[in-house]
Amino acid sequence: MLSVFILAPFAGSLIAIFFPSDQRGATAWFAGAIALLCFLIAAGLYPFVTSGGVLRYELAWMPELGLNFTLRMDGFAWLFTVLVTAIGVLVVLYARYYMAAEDPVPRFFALFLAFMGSMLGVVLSGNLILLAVFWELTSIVSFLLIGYWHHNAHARDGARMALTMTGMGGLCMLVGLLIMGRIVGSYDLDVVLASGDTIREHPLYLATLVLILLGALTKSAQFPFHFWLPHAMAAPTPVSAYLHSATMVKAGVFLLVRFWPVMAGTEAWFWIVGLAGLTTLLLGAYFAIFQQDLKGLLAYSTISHLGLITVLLSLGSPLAAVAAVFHIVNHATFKASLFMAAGIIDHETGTRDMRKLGGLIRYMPGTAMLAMVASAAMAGVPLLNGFISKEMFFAEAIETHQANLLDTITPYVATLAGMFAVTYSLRFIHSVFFGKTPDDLPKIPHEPPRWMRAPIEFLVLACLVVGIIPAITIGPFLHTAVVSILGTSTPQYSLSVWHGWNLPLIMSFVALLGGIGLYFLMKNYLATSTEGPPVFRLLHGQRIFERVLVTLSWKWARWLEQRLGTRRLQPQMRFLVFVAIMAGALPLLLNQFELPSLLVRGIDPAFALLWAIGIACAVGAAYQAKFHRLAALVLLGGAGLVTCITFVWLSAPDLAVTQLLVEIVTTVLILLGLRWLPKRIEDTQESELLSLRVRLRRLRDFVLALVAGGGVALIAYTVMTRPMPETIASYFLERAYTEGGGTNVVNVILVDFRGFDTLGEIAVLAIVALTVFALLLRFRPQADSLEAPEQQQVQNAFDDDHPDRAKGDSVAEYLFVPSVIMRWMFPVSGMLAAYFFLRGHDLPGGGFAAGIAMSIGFILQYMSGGTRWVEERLRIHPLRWMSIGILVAAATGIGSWLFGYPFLTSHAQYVTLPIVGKIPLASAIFFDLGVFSLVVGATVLILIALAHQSIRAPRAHARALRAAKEAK
Amino acid sequence: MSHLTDLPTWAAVIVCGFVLLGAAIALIGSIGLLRLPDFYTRLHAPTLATSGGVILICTASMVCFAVLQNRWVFHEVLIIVFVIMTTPVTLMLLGQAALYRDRVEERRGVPLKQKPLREETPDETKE
Amino acid sequence: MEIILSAAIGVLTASGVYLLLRPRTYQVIIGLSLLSYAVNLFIFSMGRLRVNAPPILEPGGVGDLSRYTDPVPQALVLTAIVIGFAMTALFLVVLLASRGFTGTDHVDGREQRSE
Amino acid sequence: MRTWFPYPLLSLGLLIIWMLLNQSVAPGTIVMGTILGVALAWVTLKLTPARSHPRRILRTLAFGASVFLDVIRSNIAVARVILRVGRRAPNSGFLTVDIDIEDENALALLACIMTATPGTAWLEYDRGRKSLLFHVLDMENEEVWIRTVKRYEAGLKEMFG
Amino acid sequence: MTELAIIWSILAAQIMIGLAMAFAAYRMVKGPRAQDRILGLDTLYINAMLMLLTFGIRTANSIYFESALIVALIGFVSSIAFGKFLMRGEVIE
Amino acid sequence: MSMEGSSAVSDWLHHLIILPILIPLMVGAAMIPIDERNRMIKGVMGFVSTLVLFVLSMVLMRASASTEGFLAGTSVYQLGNWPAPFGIVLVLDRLSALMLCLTSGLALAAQVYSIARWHTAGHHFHSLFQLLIAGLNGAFLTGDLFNLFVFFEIMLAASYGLLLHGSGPLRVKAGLHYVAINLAASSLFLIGVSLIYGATGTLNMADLAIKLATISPENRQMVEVGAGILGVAFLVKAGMWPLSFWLPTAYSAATPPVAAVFAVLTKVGIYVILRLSLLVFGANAGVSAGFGQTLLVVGGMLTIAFGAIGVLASQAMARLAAYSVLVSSGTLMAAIGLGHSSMIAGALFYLVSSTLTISAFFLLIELVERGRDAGADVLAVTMEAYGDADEDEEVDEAGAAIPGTMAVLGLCFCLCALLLAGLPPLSGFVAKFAILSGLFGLSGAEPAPALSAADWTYVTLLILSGLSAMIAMNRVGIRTFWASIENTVPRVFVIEIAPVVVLLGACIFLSLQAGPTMRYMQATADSLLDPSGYTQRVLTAPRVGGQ
Ligand code: NA
Ligand code: NA
Repeated sequence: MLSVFILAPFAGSLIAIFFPSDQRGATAWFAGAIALLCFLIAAGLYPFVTSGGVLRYELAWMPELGLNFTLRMDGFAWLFTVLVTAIGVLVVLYARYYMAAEDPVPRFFALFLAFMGSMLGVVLSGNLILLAVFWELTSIVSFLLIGYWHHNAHARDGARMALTMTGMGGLCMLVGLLIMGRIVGSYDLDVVLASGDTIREHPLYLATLVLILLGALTKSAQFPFHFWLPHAMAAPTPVSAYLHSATMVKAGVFLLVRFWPVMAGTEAWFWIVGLAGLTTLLLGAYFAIFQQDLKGLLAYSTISHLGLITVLLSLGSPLAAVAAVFHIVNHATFKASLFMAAGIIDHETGTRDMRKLGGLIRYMPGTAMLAMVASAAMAGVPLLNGFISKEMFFAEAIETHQANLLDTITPYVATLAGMFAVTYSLRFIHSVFFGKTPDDLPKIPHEPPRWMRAPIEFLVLACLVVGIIPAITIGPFLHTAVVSILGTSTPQYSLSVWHGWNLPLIMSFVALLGGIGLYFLMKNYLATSTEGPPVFRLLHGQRIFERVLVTLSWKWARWLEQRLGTRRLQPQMRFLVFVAIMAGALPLLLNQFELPSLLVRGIDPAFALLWAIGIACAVGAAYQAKFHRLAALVLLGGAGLVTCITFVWLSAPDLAVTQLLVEIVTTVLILLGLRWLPKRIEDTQESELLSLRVRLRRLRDFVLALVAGGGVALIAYTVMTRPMPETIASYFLERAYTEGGGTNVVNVILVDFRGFDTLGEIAVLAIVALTVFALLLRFRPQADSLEAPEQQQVQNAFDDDHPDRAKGDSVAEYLFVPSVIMRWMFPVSGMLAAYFFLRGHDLPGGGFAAGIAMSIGFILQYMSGGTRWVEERLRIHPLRWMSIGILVAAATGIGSWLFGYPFLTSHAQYVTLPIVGKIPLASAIFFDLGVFSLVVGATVLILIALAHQSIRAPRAHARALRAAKEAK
Repeated sequence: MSHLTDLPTWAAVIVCGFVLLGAAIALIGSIGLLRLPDFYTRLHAPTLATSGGVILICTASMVCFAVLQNRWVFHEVLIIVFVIMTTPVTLMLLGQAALYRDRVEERRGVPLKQKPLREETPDETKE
Repeated sequence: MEIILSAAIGVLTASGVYLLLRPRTYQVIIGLSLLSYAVNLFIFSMGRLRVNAPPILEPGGVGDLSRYTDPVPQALVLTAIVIGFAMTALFLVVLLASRGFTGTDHVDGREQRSE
Repeated sequence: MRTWFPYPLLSLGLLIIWMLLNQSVAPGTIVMGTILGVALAWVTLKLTPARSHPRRILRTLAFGASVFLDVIRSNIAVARVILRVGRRAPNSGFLTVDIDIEDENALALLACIMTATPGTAWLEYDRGRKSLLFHVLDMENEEVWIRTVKRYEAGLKEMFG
Repeated sequence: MTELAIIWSILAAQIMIGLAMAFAAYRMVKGPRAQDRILGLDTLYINAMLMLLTFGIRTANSIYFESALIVALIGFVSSIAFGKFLMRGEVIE
Repeated sequence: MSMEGSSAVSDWLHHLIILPILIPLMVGAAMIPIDERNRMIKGVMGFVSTLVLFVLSMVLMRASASTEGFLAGTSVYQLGNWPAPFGIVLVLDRLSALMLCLTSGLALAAQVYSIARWHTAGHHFHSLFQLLIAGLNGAFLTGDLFNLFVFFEIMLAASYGLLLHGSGPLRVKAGLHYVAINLAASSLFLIGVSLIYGATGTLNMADLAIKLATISPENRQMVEVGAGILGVAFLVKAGMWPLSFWLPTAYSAATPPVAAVFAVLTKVGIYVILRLSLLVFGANAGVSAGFGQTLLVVGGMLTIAFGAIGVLASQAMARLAAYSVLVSSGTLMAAIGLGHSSMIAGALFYLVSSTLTISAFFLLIELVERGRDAGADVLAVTMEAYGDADEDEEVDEAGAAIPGTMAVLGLCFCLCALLLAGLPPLSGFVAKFAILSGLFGLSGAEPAPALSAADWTYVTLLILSGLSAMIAMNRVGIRTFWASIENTVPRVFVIEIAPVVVLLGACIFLSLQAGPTMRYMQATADSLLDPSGYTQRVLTAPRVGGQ
């Protein structure tokens, strides 16, 4: 049954959004029907609740984590449910007439219903986390409702502020609730409510309290978080009436009441809640006086009244809690009606500025009457509901609860605030309905439609009835609610208008008379003053908030982002190197690393000589890379060559073969790229002009590099001089031939034991080739490298200058003899590739080496004949080679499925052919064939794509020039 | 697995002698690269290694493995052939490039190409 | 031998890292190449150093670590070489494209105030 | 015949290379080598390298022997030049010689020979004028060098007709 | 005695070749011009090949032959590329 | 009996483990030679492939979550029929199945999205896309450290290609940094892996875990050095501060469908850290137990802080989304470092939810901004003046102004905002709740372990990061949807908006099914924290055909 309270509004919301936007009435009827349905169900549940029962509904959500969809209705929740649904019905009715035809009404009612659902969720949640869920939902929907007229900048700002404040509070509250759950051992509200002592005595009590209060106080717009509420008044008035007076802002005090039994009564509670409440009470009332906007006045008054409720709750006495609950209801009735009245005034006159309004009683006497009664309730005039709860408040204020300064000043502050309340209530009535009628009203006012006033009439009636005969009307309901909170400690209280001449009554009269006096003293000032109280108006809450928000979330954040991060590569690299050094060094430093002893014996002088060369080349390359690119590349080749010899020396012929081949291709590759880099001519003066900063930076990088190099060398040396642990290598050495069918263990590892790595590796090559190809299709060279290289220009010019020469003769001559040899090398490289391919399984070589060798053969032809020449004769389809390569390799792997073995299980067999004899036929050969094919395709594609730029760019350049000429 | 020390003395003498001689020629070639005064003279230096050096050391290798493994197939021949085939390409291209660059920079002592070239701007790739 | 090779690895690493920290794309690609030599040698050295013990079995043979060097790091290096080659090609083309678009060979695509 | 074996000599050479590479004269090797040799010749055909028809194998061998001797001799000569370079700068220089070999393969072979004999460096061949610019490390007598080149030229002409 | 002589003479040869490589490397580092450096690299390659061959002899293992073969057969490709880059400003036209 | 038959069937079903790698690999390869003019064929191939992968990964997740039947629990696939630790094995367990599912789900969405128009921005999009998936799936499945490197490289290489897809100055500049940093990181990866091999003689993760318990102190030290360096490589991918500065620029420069799958790329780093730290340096690791956890916590928190600051500082939505990636990463890293079992379960939930969200957001951004300015298109359109005639990759203005587009986009944006900020009731909230409740626990009567300063800092950061997301999304949302002056409705295809809706729908589904999902996550976390099951299954799996 309880789930209907949640389901119906949310489902209704979903349906409402699909109503046509011109169907204002239908949508309103629909929303109203849902609200009414909820109200009626709530009413129907009263008998159960009033007998002390607690309705529960539970649906598993995350039961392991203690989060369930638990709804729970006790008397207090029931009271709130009724409040929410009843006022909901009235507001819908009001909104039906309030909203303009051009407003997207379905959205309004959808959000309205969603809000109602969320609010009911807050009220009915039986699980702390679920409560937080609905809590945040109310914030979010409220945000959307405030920003309903989003073309209005005030609405946007107000919405954002409301969400930021209440959302922030909600997040804090969530943590508080989580801690509460940790303390109690459950998020179930029943369990929590039964563990008051555990909570109050827990060391985390204060943290919990503060966090939960942050939620409650922000939601209820308590000082110092109050400022969002006035700005939320940019919302349509029905929203203000519903969310920002009757329901949502009450969620904060609802929460205080909810946790009152388990959290109140401590000194911390008294101080924090009391101080916030008292300040809010006074400041809200004071500020309300000086508002010029009708809704602003009501907003501050709401803040003040919420402060009153908060103060009551802070006191920790059961009687005060009763008063608080009572005032919650009372405030909802009179404030909602006042908001609606203000809305009507706005609606009818086109303004809410009290300076522009006046004498409206002549045009709308009915509305005026209603507003007067409601205002009187707000001011605490006897025979109205506000009076009774205010009397209770005064009575409680006088009582001594904690015997400290705060406690002592409460009655004085209360009286003063009461006085202010009278002042602003009086002002509301007097400046709007009385005095002379201004002639510059945007519209000629008249009474609103019948049904638009009906909700106000109903609420005002409630104010009156409750104010006169409280015990019979609100009494039982209040009792039900109070009992559900206080249980056995429910105090004796009497709801009656007359308690005899006592101190609270005197305070009331002081407030009433003082307030009237104050109003008439200030009347003239208020009629012309600007918005906001003197002095404080300079302290614009919104502006401070915006300032702070912008500073914190924008300026500081940007500053920090720039300081803590960088978009430059060099610092990033520096960090990476530094972190890597630390990551490597820390385990050594933390566990006392013993330096290995240096072994100088057994050094081969030839090997040492080799590395002297290698080191010279490496350092030289590093030194020359900036200004002498070609030299750096040459030196890099030297270092690579020494590396290759090292591989041979240290028993890795396969590595040497592969590295050598790759070395050559890489050199050609980089040379191909060099053409497109800008000229860089060393400035001989440069070294002297280098600033100290640059030198220092280089020194730092140098030291960093030295440390990195030293570290890697140290680790390598340490490991090398230690005995080899038991390794998987033995397995491979044992089985390479017997089970892998090859004597070259490295190759068997590559195509069999760890063939999957190889499959991946060729995939990498394929991906890179595709990337390079795709990127180069979009290659756009800089203007200065667009023209043919200078050499070619000179040589072409030479050819042009001589009548006996044709263009291109120079290059043809240059390559005439070399190209003869280069051409003949093509079949030889093919032979070499075949050789490497076929012997790979048993001896150094393999598909990869073969592939590179083959592609070098192709590249050689490109170098000798040029791109066009080769492509006129030989169409290589590298993309096909690549595709086939991967597919063949993968298909070989899949082939083993047919024999019931896992992917890539190899099968080796010797096949006897006539004449040829026995030849080994391992499935690994097919795998290697795939490797070969892919490597040929990828390597050729990469190099040729790069080479193509040389003919593409000038062509495009010429085309662009031609186009530019035509454009002129 | 066989060891070099398994070589009979006559073979050892041939192998060691050839290797030493080949290495010495290669070294002399490199000394030439180091000491010869200009690029065109230095261009001759590596050919010592590609001719004398390669032939001698490959022969040593052939003898060595022929004796040790008792196999009469000399794949080192391939190295000799390929080195002799490919070295000219490199040197020719380098030599012509050097000629071109020197001509553009109008260095003295460099033979001109048929007719003098026009005044040219300095070369792009100084290095 | 170990000391020479570790010195070599150290110098290659240091040169490579120094270049990685430089502002020109070409310096970075040369640095990456040097670094990849260093890394390949490092991986290789993890199998310990053996002269003349290539992991190539005699036909029909069953090998063991006393006679043959550890083949696993070699297989790893082979993969690393291939991937390193691919990445060099890729980086080269990216730096060319960057130079094409930005007009500079600075790693950030624009010249900095100093360096 | 041509369509099946576009470059018989090439195929033969490749077969020999294959046998040398595999260090084997087993039938399997020969079959494989032949297949590869022929197949690669087909692919090479697309690049249309010029065909040449070397003749007179005996004369070729004699020619080769003389070149081999030249190689040895010039190795020694150049080694000497280099070793005394500190005392005496080599008397090097450029020379031009007219070559009238048509066959480009023969020209390539000439280049190989001149490169293989240290002391002479092939630099530039002007196709229009059919003249060769080469560099000589130790130019005692220009005529000697030009004669040497002419000798090679003659030998090659004899081979390639 | 013979053994020692063999071992020492091969080692001596290797050191000589090593020195040859060192001189070539000197040209690579020093230049003065790009063609000198490239010539240095080419010489380095040739000598490296000789080094590999002597290493094969020293270890009496023909397994290292292919490495030498590759240097002989396609080591010149990078030198060609360099040369062409000098002459024409680009490797493949 | 039918034992024979059923075993044959289950043998065949066993091959399902490798399919998440093989299918995209082969489909990607098969697409390579197809001409770009037939892009749609590739698109359809890619779609079918990702769809099959999605279904497959669902099946695998189901299977691995069950306690019996085929592929129940942890299953091992021995490639080449070589047993662990010698051969490479693929290991399917709850965690890897979960990651497969996440990846294929995102991939499916991005794939569909790309077909609308983004795949025309460059060449070979679909091949690269498939290969990226192959790399990701491989990284999630493999049980071998070096094989992990290979799959990392596949994934990275494809990510380079995809990041550069569409070319243009911004992407290329971002790509240069991205590639450079990741290449350096890959070097670290190699050093780390090989060092571990040098010290332990193994590459198999399970074997490593076993060996670490009995290893000598000197070698243990080397393993730790290796693991530390390896960790840096993973943290670069995961985006830990200060190794993550490349990320916002790279992710925000990528084309939307690419950025959407990139959301899962950082999670690979997280996945590996989670896997390795709990497997190798778990409770059984002796002295090394808990190696690096403190650094993970500190770094994770710094990352959250940096990410949150970046989120606030971001003006462009794509950058905001990219910084959200960092926040998500940091949250996960710190959660893993703090290491309570239930927190890890929560973190897993968060991982899924945040990845789906960010992915959806990346897809959404471009749709939203399409109407506002041509910024995105400027990036995509290259300067064709210099291009070749055969290039036709101008991204044409297409799509239809569907009525209600703005409303749907707005709604999607709201959902994204709620999810990113971790506001209720969506999975972003549930995830944060799950993590926090794991941290706080529901100890009740028995005394709970006291919360450390780190725990409190984490909570604070988690809340603050949510707040920063809320503020930033609020700001950017208001600017985009509420304050925009010219209300041009963006022209979008249904197949562009559908993936966003589906991804967000998945988040809603996660919220609704939070209970069962969390049970799966808890079981996953439990099995991660007790790795003996994993190691045993990996090391004792039988070979086919005995032996
Ligand atoms: Na191999
Ligand atoms: Na010569």
